[in-house]
Amino acid sequence: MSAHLLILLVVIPLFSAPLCILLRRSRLVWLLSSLSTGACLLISILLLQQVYRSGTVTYMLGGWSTPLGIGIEYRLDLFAALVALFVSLVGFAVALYSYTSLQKELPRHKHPLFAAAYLLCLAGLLGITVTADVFNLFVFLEISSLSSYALISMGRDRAALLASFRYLIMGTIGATFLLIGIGLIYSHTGTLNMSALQKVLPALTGKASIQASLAFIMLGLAIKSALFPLHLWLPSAYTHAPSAVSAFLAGTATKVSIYALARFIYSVFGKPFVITQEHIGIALITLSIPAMLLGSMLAIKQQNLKRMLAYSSIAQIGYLFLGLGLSTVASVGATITHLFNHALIKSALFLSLGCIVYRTGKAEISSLSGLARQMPWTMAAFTVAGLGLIGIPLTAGFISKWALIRATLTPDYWPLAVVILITSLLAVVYIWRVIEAAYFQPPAPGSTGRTAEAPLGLLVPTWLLVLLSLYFGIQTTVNFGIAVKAATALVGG
Amino acid sequence: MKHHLVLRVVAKLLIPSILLFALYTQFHGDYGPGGGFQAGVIYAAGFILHALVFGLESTKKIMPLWLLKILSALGVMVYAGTGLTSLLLGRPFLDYYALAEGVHGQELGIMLVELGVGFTVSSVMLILFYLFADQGTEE
Amino acid sequence: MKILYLFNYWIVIVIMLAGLYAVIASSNLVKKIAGLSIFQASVFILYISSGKILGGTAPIVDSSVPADVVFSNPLPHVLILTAIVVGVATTAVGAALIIRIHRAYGSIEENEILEYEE
Amino acid sequence: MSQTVVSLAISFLLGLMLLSVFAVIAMRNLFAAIILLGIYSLLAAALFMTLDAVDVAFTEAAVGAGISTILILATLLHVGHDTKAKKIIKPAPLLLVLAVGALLVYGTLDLPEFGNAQNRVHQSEITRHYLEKSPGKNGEIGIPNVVTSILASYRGYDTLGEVTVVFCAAIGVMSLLGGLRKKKKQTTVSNDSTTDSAS
Repeated sequence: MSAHLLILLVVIPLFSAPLCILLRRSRLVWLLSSLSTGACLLISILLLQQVYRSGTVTYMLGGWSTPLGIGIEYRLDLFAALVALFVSLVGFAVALYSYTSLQKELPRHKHPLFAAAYLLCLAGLLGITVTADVFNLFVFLEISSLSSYALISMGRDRAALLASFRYLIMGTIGATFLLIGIGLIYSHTGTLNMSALQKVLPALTGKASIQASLAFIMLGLAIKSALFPLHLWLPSAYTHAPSAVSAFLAGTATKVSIYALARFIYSVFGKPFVITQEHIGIALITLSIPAMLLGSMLAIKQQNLKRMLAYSSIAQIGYLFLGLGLSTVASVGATITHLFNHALIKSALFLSLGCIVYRTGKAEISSLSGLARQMPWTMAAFTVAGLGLIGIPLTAGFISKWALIRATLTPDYWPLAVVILITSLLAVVYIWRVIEAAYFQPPAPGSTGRTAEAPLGLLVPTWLLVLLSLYFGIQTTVNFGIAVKAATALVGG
Repeated sequence: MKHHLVLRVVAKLLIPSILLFALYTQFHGDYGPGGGFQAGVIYAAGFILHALVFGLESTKKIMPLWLLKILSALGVMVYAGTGLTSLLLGRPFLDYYALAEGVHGQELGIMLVELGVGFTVSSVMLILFYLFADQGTEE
Repeated sequence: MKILYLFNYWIVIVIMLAGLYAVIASSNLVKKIAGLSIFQASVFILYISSGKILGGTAPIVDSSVPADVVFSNPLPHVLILTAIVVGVATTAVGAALIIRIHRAYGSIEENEILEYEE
Repeated sequence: MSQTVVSLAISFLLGLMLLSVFAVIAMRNLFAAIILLGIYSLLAAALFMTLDAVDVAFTEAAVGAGISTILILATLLHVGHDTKAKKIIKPAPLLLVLAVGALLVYGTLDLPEFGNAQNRVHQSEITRHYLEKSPGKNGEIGIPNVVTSILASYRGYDTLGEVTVVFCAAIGVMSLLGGLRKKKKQTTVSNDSTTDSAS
């Protein structure tokens, strides 16, 4: 069976989704989704070990191996294995969390639909991660997108519907741009396989249509990954979705799109091609600066905490694109590390916020006053994860920010290090607002009675991610060591 | 439209032939245009015609929503299950040669997955029609 | 000849842009979905035209077909079959969202709805 | 000679499509616009026919012109069919779209020549494999319609993804339009409408 782990990683959640519809009982469905996301987590750990020990794993679907690209190929290198690991890790934590969390957010008869959409979204994201076929990537991108539209629309208030619709419009435009790009590549090369494309595309650098295809693919995936100024769909989507969905999407969806973008840049077009297109890196860096600064500043202005975290995500996406734009081993390594760390940290933040919403029914900063005494564990989780977001030493966030700053310390790019430091200070401001309200303000005079601590069903998954973010701040072989190795393989020394 | 005798008679004649044509399309995909997807749409069209002539409620008695939901889930499971079967037989996912010797394995595999496609597509199209039509008549 | 082919591409591009424009510029949500369908279908044309061989025929390789027949490339057809289905799935979810938005806000004009949200 | 005829036929169909698209955008009445959208899809199906894509034409006619149109028309029954659009020309979107257009024109300038059998797409190892090795008695798949061979076998995994997308749409619509009402008995009015306006 171990030879088939790679396909099982995607097919287990994909097969469980229709089962959820058949089972119908809320508790059974939750058990199934926890089991299958747990299986994904286990498989991704095993696969990471396997790739680390013996190199890239490939899998020919349908057994069609010759010639290359006649069938669909799955391919897992260190980069993909790392992304698959954090996606299934967040996926598992959120699946555990969703049962309790949904009791207050979704009518019971819709739980099987939620679980099915959730598992399909996970399957879609994992499929994007492991595929080595550009069109298959489009198909799985659409699976994850369609299911995330459904998931976001399950939010409690009516604004969730509009947020979902706007995401649907933007997401479909993005996916169609991707489709245009893939079509242009195909009409020149006659293949869809990434390795095959990597061999032929560098020779086509001069072709206008190939350059245009790179532009369309990058535009499409930049929309999906909410790069400034294409981020407009993101804040509302994260704000109005159910808590579990915000946590899952914030940790995984945009990150997998960024992964796909990096994959296209380095494993489809390839470094020789991209080097001749210097303006790409410059464009990414130029866009990442306003993303970091404006994202952080808007985060400070927000009264709604979910929206605050969403704007903070836009700033973090700026960091990730900065690393890609610099295009050195160190910077791409920093991006990969930050993908991993930020996934854990941002999901943990959204999960602890979900605990607050579960008890107070609100996500406004004004409703936090004095909450730390009533919900100590929840607020501690938020605080620790918040420190990680800022990048305090001994948290995972520090590792990646430090790596990114080091990557910018070159004669040409050192001002970027200043930008990173400024945005970190801005992050201190918006996280501090929460801590101050929760720890140092007296409970609002009108509030009656005590708010109880969040139930264990919520606290355990939240703390799982919080503790892991601390663990990866100290033990950095996985998130940093492997990331640098992956970047070396990707960018080439 | 429930009271038009001619319409009802024509529909009664037409619906079986539509369903028959759907079956033809389902299995004709090997030789010409067709396959599970197109067949599913045509199959759903037969029921949609029934609903238009005899009313949505009477169609729902023949083909209730809960059944459609199960069918749509089953379709995906038949498709993925075909893949998992080849996996259990020690071959890669969706390798139809595992199912039977040579070309026959391919024929069998293609038939099974097209069946899965047909199940899901026809039932999903009907689900969509039911839900959208229900919303329309509500007010 | 080349200019005629290019001319055809340009018509497709104009259709594509018109669709995209309808998505971005219309305030009416139904028109947005309609624009999206137009946009997607025009991309399908680009794919299918890359698979065409002039003087070729549909890729159904029967023993009755004479040996000198050239077949058009089947792979783009397969890709677009998938893409069409993805397109209709998106339309369905979008249309269902419109119905719910109308029920919740009493309007399907984006600018009006946004005023309610402020 | 016949090749020029094909090209002209394509231009003609494309011209009609362009007209219908402009009409869709300009129409105030949404019913008319959506019917025109259906016609656009039918024309696209005819175009796919001309380009030898019979399976695609079949599907576009059934899905694009059929299912999509029905779904949107059903939506209109519910939400009404008048737009309040005052002006059609808006500068910012227009500029954005023109920028995309410039990129597209640039991208199509040096596309391989349309319909030339020597194009790499047609000569690539993969394409030849599909057309030469799959059909026939001794072929890998053994069925004449190569599109079906690729769809269901060579790239069968994409099609699994496609079925999943369809299933996904059903889940989305069921969750939105309250498809999980307990079997019958209840009235057709969905319970969710109340929760919407409450929040």
